[in-house]
Amino acid sequence: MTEVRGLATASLTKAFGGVVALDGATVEFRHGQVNALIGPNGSGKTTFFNCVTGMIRPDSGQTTYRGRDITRKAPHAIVRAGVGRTFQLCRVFPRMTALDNVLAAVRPAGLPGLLRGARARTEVDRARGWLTRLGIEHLADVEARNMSWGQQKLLELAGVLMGDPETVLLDEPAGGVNPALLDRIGTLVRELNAEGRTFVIVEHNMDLVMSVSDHIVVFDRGRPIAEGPPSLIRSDERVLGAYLGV
Amino acid sequence: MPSGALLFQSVILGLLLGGLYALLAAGLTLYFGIMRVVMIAHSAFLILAAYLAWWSHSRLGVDPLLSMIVTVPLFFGCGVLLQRLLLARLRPVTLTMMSVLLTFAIAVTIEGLLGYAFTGTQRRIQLGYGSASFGLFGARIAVVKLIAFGLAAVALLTLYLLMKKTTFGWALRATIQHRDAARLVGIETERIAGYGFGIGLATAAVGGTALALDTTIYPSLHWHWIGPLMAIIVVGGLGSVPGAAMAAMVLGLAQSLLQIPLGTTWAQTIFYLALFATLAFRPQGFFGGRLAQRF
Amino acid sequence: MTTRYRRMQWMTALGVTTTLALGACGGGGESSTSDDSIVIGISLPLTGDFSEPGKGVQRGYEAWAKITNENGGLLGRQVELKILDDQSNADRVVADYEQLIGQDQVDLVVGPFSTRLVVPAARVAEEYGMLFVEPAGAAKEVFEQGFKNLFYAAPAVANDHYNHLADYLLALPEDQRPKTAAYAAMDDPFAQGTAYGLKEKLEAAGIRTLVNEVYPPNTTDFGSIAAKIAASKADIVVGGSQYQDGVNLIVALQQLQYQPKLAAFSTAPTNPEFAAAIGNKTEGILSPTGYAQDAPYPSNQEFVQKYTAQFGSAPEEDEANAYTTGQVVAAAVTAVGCAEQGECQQKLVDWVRNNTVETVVGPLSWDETGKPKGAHMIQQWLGGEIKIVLPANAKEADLVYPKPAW
Amino acid sequence: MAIARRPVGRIVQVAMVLVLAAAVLSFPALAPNPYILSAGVVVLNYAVLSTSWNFVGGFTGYISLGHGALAGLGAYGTALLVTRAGLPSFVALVVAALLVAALAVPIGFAALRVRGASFVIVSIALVLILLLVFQSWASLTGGSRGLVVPRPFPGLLRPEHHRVFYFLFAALLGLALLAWWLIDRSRFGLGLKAIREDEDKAEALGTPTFAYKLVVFVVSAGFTGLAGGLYALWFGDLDPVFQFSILTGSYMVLMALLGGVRNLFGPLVGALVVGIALEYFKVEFGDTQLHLVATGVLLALVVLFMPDGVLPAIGGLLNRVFRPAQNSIREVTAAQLRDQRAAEAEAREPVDAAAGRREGAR
Repeated sequence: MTEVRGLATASLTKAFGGVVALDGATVEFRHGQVNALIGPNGSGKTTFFNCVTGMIRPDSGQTTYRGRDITRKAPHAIVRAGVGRTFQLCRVFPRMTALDNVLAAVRPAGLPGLLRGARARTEVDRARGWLTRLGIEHLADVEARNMSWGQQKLLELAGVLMGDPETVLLDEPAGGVNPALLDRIGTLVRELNAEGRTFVIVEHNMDLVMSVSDHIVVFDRGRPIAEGPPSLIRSDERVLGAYLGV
Repeated sequence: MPSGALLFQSVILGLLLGGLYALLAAGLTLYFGIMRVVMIAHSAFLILAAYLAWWSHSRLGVDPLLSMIVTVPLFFGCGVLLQRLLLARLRPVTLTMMSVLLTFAIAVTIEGLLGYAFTGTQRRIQLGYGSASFGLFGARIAVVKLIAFGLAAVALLTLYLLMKKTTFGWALRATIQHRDAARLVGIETERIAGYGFGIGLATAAVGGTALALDTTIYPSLHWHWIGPLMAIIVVGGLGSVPGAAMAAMVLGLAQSLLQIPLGTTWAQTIFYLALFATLAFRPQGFFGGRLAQRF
Repeated sequence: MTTRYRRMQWMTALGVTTTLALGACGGGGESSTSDDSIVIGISLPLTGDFSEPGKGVQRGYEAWAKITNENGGLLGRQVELKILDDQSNADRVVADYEQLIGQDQVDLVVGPFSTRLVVPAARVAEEYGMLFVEPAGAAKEVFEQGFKNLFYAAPAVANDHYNHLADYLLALPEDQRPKTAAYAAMDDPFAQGTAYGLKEKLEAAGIRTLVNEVYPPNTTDFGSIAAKIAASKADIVVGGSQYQDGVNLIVALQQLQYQPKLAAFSTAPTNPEFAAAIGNKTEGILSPTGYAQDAPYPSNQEFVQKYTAQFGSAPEEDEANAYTTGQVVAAAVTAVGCAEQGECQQKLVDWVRNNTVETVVGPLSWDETGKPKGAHMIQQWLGGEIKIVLPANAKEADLVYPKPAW
Repeated sequence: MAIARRPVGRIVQVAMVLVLAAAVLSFPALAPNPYILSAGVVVLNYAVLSTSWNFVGGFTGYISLGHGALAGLGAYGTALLVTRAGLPSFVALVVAALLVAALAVPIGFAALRVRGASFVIVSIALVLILLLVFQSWASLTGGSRGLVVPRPFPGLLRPEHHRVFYFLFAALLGLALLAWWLIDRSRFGLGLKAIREDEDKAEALGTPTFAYKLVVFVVSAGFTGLAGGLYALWFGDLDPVFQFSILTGSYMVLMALLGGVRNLFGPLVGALVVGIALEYFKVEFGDTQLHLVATGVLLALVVLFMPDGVLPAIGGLLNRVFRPAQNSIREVTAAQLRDQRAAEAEAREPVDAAAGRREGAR
């Protein structure tokens, strides 16, 4: 399993003014598994995500995916390389229907592809397939802004999956959702992982983290301080120290 | 090859002009820093202040400098109201775009009202010391230009001290740099933002008075100012007040010197060339200002 | 986007278009004026950049209509002006003349203000075959468009304004003649034309050009231009100016204590507010003018008198040019005996082309391009008053050269 | 959308297009005099301009105040190619439009690389710099003396000239609308709309946002250049002051916003309204500058209260007033949401969520 090198970073550093958000973070995620990234607030998890996905440029360091350097690539190019993501505060296109939200992730090839109708049969079927799988098919023609928070989170996930990424980064999938939905998301992650997708999840909800992940990386002050399977992390003193601030 | 005297004269004129640009660009930068708003109406208010100075001189017989006693507080109030009543109403998602349209609309409205009240005739304050000057190493410096420069310098210095030395300045800088963080440490960012706008507009009042001393004014003159000012704030790095002041001095000087070989019209293009070059090669500006990266 | 929403848009689009089409049907045909008066259509810049002179022209036309009607009208019919505002905009001026000729069916049209607006306006008149006498298109480009119906109702085009001054300077003895000159002109066909007319003649006579500056109409700070002129130490300075830019340039030159032997500026120095605007430091400034209130032409006295009674101040050049335009049209209408659209217009054109008209600015006649065959008088500020100094047969005082310090 | 695919909806739509086209095309026959006809040409010109503007403004949400400059470039380009290079009028028109589109690439590169504010600044600067250049470069452009464009059909009388150009403008409008419609329904259009909604998110879904924005800006510039060039051939006299006027660009924005930027026909309707309103202001406020005030106040009101357009706002209002039985789409959703809530039987934290989203948007 670990022969294939997936998403990895080397000495990633990023400072905002005087605040160092990432301090030489070197991480390698397990390809083909569900990875979790945890750590106290302000430990640099979201900045790490943003650097890895090209949304912000690191001051120094390197990101590789399957051995290829993707550090300076534009976000859309990183998506094309196979790494998709969701946002911490769930971002959907508010004034587009759910179906269009998902269809927006279609990546047309060449000029003819660009000019084809956005609602070509095959893509619509695929998009509806994802909506169905996430249980929001009945909302296909509803504008996203009229959907509930939980529905929007599912919709965002559907959009990311429509792009068929090999590796999916989820930024706080459990944030603000109810327990029933939380279970659904957990199950979904396991299912999709079984189908061959790698996950990296930033999450505060320890129940979710411990139940779904195979491998956990703990962040503190902009760098990883521990990693290992859930059982190990649960008993790691450094992790406890980081969370309690001692 | 232009003579040394002409070069020296041009440098002096350029510095005097750059001072005025610096003051006005500082105001424009302040708005951008506070709310990410490109305030198109800034120069319209500038012309409005100039008209008020002209009006108080020609109709009331008051020295134009005294008109600032009224215009500066008045404009401060306008700025606060503008921010609180109009700009704060806009949806945050589309704020940048819609605020441009809104301030554009305000600029057009002011231009129309000025035209209605004072007609399109070009106006100029007729001062007793209008053509007085004194010599400096072979160059001549007009008294009115020096007064205008002095006004700009004093206003800029006041702004600087206000920003650096007072509690309010601290709150304002915090609001500009990180609004959410500022709110967390107990700053009422909405109120501070309103005051910041007021101060920005007050610079237009001072600048307008300075402008009225030595140039002609007419209602549509503001278009002539907004272009160079926008170029200055981009070159200086959007959101950076010292950057804007530096860029203003440099570009003002460049404009003045380029007039010797190129003539008045072509010399003005330096602002826009600098603007395009900055955006194409160094979007964050040349004098600091990290905000620009995101906008 | 819902279907209903879309449909709404469609309905509105359809509705508005239909309304417009219906409006078009109803809007035409009727003319608001009574049949027995002669309606003269004019578009003027009453707002916008040219509004100040535009209003002067308007007063001139109104004075002419009033005086003409008091004297019994034209062909026994009353004269009625229909004035539209073109907002100093070329799109508008064309639309206005389209409206005046096509929809309002006016009997005659006369010209607008500013060269920039005259050419597009003249094209409309030309293509509808209307006589087009105009008070303001003085730049030579106006007469290079091949217009056959256009006539400029003033003594001379811009390039000829300084002709008398050029003759005077070139007639000076060799040792007194200026050697060098500096020119600054607004980027405007009229203003530039005046300065360049003189420049061409002086350059041909060997007077070197040291500075030749063109500034855009919106220039407000003349410090740099003045610095260049002052640094050149040219013997004479010539400004191709309108009003305010001329004032600014003179003040900026005075700030630099530049003292030329001769300073000539178009338009600005003849303005009644000029002396006050530059702090009364006017001594020796020259200016060409096409009109003088005390000029001895027969109709001028009536004009000045009645105009002053009507508006409370004496007429200036813009007003006089508009009045002159009216006089030219009136002369043609009276001689030909008709005033309506159609064949009559060509007769009017032919008459104006072949005759000389007595006006408040003197007798006027035109060449085949519509260019008047005259020259401007030159005035000079002497002892706080502006006086005619050239040509010799009209002078009120002698030209002072070199001029005293200002 | 789902309903639109039903055959009846389709037929109604097609019928409406035909009626609309018939109304536009029959106008010259109904116009009682050349003046009305020329006014029709002006309105069509506005409509083409604002539709062209809407390629950028409507799809991506980037507001350009400088499209007037692109039209001016098209006009001067056409005129100069005719007078200096001796090209036939309509060849010159197409070449000029292509040149404008090509020039839009570096302009777009500088303007679109960074977000929002700099785009507006560049768009305004574009107008001001081109005014300076065309004014100063008098040896090429004629400067303030203006440039006369030879008539493409020298034999035509003026009313006929208007008639021919009315149809030419109508054809160009049709072309622009067709292109807008094609993009609107394409994947490209969906990507652009995603950019309008949330640019970061679109990028994170794999849309090359910069390339998309640049392409649509170039398309928009091309159509604007065509409109400007056709105007030059129709009008015949060019002057930098009028061609490179900041007001032209602002009228385009006003027209598109009034009609609604998300609609195919929004800018067309806006052009009709603004065209008539400008006449009205002029008549009403006569020889004062109040027409500027009216324009400014109107724009401010639209921006503050009806940023989606006046007609959509009125449409929404009418819908609520006259069809209370048939719920609006929003109410349908609310109902569905209630069902959803009942099904999940769970209290949520919509307030926190909404607050969180606002923070995120800043």
